[in-house]
Amino acid sequence: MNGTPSTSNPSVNPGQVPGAIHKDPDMVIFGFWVFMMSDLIFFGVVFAIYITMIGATAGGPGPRELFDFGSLFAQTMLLLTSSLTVGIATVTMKHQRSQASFLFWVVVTLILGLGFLTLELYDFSQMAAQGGVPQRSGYLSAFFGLVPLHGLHVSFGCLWMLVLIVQICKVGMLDIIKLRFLRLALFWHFLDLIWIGIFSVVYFGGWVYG
Amino acid sequence: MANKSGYAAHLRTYLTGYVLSVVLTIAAFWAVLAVGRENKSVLILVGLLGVAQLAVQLKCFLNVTTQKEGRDNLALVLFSTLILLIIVVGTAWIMGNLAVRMHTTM
Amino acid sequence: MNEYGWLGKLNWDSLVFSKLITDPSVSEFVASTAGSIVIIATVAILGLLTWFRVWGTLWSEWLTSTDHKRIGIMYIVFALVMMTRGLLEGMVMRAQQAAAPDGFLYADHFAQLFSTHGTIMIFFVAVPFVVGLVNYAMPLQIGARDVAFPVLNQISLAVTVASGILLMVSLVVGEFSTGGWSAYPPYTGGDFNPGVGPDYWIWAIVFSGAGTTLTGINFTVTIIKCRAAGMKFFRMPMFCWTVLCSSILMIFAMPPLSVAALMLGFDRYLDFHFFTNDLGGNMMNYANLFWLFGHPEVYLLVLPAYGIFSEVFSTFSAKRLYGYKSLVIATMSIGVLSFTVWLHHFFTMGQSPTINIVFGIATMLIAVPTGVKVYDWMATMYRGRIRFTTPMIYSIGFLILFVIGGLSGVILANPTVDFQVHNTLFLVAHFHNVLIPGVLFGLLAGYNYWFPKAFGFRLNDKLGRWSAFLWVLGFMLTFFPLYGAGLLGMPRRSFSYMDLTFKPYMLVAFVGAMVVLCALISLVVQLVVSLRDRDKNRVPVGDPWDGRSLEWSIPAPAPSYNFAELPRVTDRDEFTEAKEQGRAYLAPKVYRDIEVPKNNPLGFILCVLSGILMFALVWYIWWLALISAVAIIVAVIASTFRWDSERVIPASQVQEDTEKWLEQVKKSRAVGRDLENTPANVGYAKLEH
Amino acid sequence: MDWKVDTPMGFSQNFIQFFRWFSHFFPRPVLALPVIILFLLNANPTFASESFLMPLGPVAHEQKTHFFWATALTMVAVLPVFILVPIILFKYRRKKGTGIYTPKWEVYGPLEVVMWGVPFLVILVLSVMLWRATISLDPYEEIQGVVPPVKVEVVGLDWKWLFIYPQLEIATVGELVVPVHTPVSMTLTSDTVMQSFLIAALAGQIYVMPGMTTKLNFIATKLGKTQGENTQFTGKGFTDQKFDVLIKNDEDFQAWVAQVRASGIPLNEDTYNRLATRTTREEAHKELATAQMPAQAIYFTLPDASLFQDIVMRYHSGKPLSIEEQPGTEKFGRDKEVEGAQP
Ligand code: HEA
Ligand code: HEA
Ligand code: CUA
Ligand SMILES: [Cu+2]
Repeated sequence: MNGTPSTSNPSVNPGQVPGAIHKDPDMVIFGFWVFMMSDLIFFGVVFAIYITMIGATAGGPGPRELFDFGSLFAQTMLLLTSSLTVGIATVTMKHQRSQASFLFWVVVTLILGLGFLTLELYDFSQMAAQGGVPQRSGYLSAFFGLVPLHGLHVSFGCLWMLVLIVQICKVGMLDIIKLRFLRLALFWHFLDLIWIGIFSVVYFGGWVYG
Repeated sequence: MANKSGYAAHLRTYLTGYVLSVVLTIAAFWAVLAVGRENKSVLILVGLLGVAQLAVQLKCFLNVTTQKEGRDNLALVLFSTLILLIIVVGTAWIMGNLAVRMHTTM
Repeated sequence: MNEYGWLGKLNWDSLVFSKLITDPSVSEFVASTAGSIVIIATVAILGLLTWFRVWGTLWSEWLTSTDHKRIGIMYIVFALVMMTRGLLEGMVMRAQQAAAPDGFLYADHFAQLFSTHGTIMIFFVAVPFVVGLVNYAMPLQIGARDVAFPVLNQISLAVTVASGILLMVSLVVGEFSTGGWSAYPPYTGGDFNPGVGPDYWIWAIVFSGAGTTLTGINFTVTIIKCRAAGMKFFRMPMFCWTVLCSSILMIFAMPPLSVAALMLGFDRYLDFHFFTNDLGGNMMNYANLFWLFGHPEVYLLVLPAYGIFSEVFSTFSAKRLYGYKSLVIATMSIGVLSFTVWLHHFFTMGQSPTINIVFGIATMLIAVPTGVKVYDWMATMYRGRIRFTTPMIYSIGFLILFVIGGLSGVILANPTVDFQVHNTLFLVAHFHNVLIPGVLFGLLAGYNYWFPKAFGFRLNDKLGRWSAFLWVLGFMLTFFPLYGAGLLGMPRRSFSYMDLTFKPYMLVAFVGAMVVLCALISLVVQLVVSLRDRDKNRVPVGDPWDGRSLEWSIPAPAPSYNFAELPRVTDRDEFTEAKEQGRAYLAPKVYRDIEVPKNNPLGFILCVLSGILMFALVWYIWWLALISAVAIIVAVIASTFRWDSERVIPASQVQEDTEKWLEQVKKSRAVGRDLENTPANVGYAKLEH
Repeated sequence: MDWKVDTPMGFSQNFIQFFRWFSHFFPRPVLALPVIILFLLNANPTFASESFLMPLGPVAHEQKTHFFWATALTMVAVLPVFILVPIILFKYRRKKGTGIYTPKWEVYGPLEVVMWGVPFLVILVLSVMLWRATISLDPYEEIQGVVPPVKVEVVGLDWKWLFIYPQLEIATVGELVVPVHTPVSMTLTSDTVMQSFLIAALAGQIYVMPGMTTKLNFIATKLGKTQGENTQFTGKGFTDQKFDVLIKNDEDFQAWVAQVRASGIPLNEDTYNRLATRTTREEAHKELATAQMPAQAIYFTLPDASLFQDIVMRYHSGKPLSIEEQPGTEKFGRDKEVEGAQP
């Protein structure tokens, strides 16, 4: 594996990670991209199901009754900002700023992610209070099949971040950890992309057509 | 993004992406709330804004570019998008048609 | 959900044997026998392993191995075990239909048979067999040391095996789904099927599907990023192209299946309404999702087989593969087109003719690239020197028979005709006609072809040819009558029928199934005889067939690091060129240390834990499910704390191995192809042209 | 070994040699098999009438024609394989083969064109045929006849078909009677799982699904009797879910209607619920039929013309349907009694 690392990739370019890495970084990152694309299809399929089920409220509460755009906006901003902070962390790592500043940005990202999750859960509980539970209708099943799926990904990202923080505190910034962080950053950005789809299609699309 | 390798330049890329995304998001929210749901064509606008934001984030956050080194990724993303479109559009078409043809007596 | 005790739905009545006690019928007897076989076989295997004290070796050489070659072999062994069950089920079904109208099985039992048979054959025979062969051969063909992510590879195997074991467990505890391999709701929904059957199906599919997706990612990255220097895309062996395409299908086609199965699970477990009758559920979505996966899936299986045939035709015709570029283009078009045709599995759902036309024509279009492939293989043989070895017999059988299967596929692609023969035995005949001559013959050809590379000795060719003939014959007898019965209107999945018109067809098919059984037995005999004669048939030099691609340029069996020095590729038929230009069997200029991944117990641990998790979910044993789920997460996290995952094979060792082998090459006599199947063939091919 | 380069050989000699060589591949006992097969297939030469190969109306007839055409056309591209493969194998076999040997030959432009072109043309022709046939045989399209169509509402139950004739205010199970030369316009639904409705001799199949309706249109042009069925596996009683289809002339049809009216029991909520439990046609017959009804069929009068509508709307109430209210489940109606239904 004779990876000459690419250099054009300012955010996730592993080429500038110094020291020997057992694996060709280029290959590892590409592998993660492929995984994300598979995940993208996974999401895409659930989106498709949601679209076909927008009308299937079966007399239960629909988007008009359930959606809270204020909270939605807050969630969107939290996630978007966390995408920025994870990016800043990447840049600090790449340019070998201090480990403390790197960790700072990771922790900020983590907090923003958790904030997003809290708001989302709160939203769900509000919906449930109005009878908006997945058992109520096909539409709500589709909603709760999709949005929490994204939430689950975010929680997974948070867990990943936690593990990385622990590992960094234990052994410092090994190359292998940097490579892991680069993948985490990709993942996090990817979740933000999915979120654009969610607020456009699930919330706005549902609200307009529901 | 003149100096591609500098710390500040990298940061600037992210900040640009962030600001653009925020603007596009606010625009989408504003469009929906201002126009309301009676005018369904607002969704076209929302869709366009969404696609724009996807492009911005892909470029500034995920650095998918047409440059030589990023081609593998770009090709991958384009191919995935093609499959995604086939799946989503196909499903919507089939299911939409079936929904109409299955409820003609109701 | 608290209506069950701490063992969930599990109790003594769940055991298959207790049903035999309450109802001593033939059907239950057959079921109990099957259950006993599973138990006895398990005990016997465990016993034998202990007796021969091979646990240690098994653990250190196999279960924890991350070597792609070993993982490949384990995949294949697993596939063969599952296949035995699938085949026997096929036999029992044929016997039942031959005996109808007074069969010996209950309807439900028959339904479990075709459901498990279909599920097993597709997900646990064809897929692992393909993945196994690819694992073994592809990295060697592209001149790599391993796949891109060896530990991931191990994990894929682990979850696949765990799901397979779950399926085996369903023979003993509880029952399997009766909904067919496609498991359409609402029939498989909670209202109509409150038992554990569909749950077994769901979890087996979800976990093995995850394994397959990961495999697809792994293979794709391997092919794109790990090729040897100089191996441009258009210098890859054809097999690698088909694998690339098939891996892409795995990446993009598995998600819809996982989504469909999970949503069905949500409906069943949590009272969601994705596919239910009431409250806005829509079962059509399921059909749509399932076939979004299902159609690419069948090409996922057949493409690597096409690749194997390409290798075999060119090797045993001693000729370059004809129309390489055409074949690549054809492969890629099949790959893309396969995402555009899924609706042909439900032409009869009621959508508008326009939609049926679009999908019908898209389906037929696939015949064009496939036809090109068929013609290219013929042109490969044309002006060659064809040797009728076992792999070649399979390939020729494939060429003739597959075309018939493809033809019936094209007929099915006409919505108007499909309206009539959909869900009939005509369809069953079609898909066995493409799956058996297409996929299975390909796998068998690959098995005979690469066996010497993997184990260092050739399989008995005479017995191999016998079994190939029996396969061809048995296949024709078993499945051609089904075309007739289908045209006459016999529905698939019929455990019985009153119309005696069908009887003769069923009898012929039964005879055929017996021939197939003989074919299978002859395969086993071939293996046993070859094992007995292994010392006579060793091919240590590594090139028994005058091979054309890189895997033949190294010793057999291949060393764990594959290549002492990674090759530099200059031609499509690299090894043939090397032999002709005298570049073969040269010592590397320098020997270097080689890093390979260390053994890793993670795969095994995940296999056990995911097996427990699935079982707990099937039986509603929530505490156990929770514990095993948490344990899985902990195990994965813990494994990320291993910092040194590589082991170094010192240059001295590489040098010693290689020099020993080169010595052997010097001592050996090169043989011409006429002596290919004699003990004189030690894997050193004489230049003949 | 030396290679004869294209030795000229007499054609017939070549041919005989070819066959001798070809039969080499099959051991003796194998040659006896065709005889056995022919014997078995002749054991019962009756041709099932439940097949579109014996059509009773134009829809199935066209499907049959299309089937043969599609097969024939596909043959154009497939036959060369059957013919050429043995010849190539014969001529270029390593031992005693007579063909020339060109190990590096790998591409030839004109051949490529043929290889891509021929299948493409065949598919082009097939596509045009497919297009036309699919449009003309759209099952939703009402058949234009001289007389207005008979409307039939079909309900798939476990494990029988219920036919409602709303205009005639009758309903049947196990027997569908249609007048000859009269278009039949069916609307179909299911009151259990998804099923697939097929009368092969008259028209292709169509799925039926709960809460939804599909359509099927056909016309019978021959008097006679055939069978219809469900082809989608639905459990225990699946293979018994058949019904007779009788095509009668107008008079006989009217007589039959009269008979149904006279002997039918009312299809009210109670009878419907008993019908909709998990029973085979035979069991339902035992339970519901009276002595005046034929052995296979149950006749009903239709007090409530909106029955079909109600069945469809069962799934659109906006309220959850408990398992006890869902026809086709074990728990619906009488829970016991279905035991013992074994082959
Ligand atoms: C790969 C897929 C595969 C294969 C190989 C087979 C093989 C066989 N199948 Fe298949 N079958 C299916 C896939 C397959 N089937 C599917 C998907 C269904 C639909 C299920 C449903 O309805 O949902 C089905 C349904 C099905 C039915 C039900 C038909 C119905 O609906 O009425 C029947 C009935 O007899 C049947 C019979 C057989 C028989 C007799 C064989 C055997 O004759 C064939 C023998 C095959 C083998 C013995 C295995 C091959 C050998 C190897 C893999 C290599 C061994 C190698 C070494 C030893 C080194 N099958
Ligand atoms: C390996 C597996 C495999 C392969 C390769 C194929 C190949 C094809 N299949 Fe098949 N199919 C299945 C496995 C496979 N299928 C299975 C498992 C099912 C049923 C699942 C279930 O319901 O349980 C199914 C069902 C199925 C259906 C649905 C029928 C129904 O449910 O009613 C249809 C309909 O269009 C179809 C069509 C085709 C076509 C057109 C091809 C084409 O790819 C074939 C192309 C090949 C040729 C045509 C032959 C060679 C070509 C030439 C010699 C050139 C010239 C030919 C022409 C120009 C015509 N298949
Ligand atoms: Cu409604 Cu299919
Ligand atoms: Cu298909």
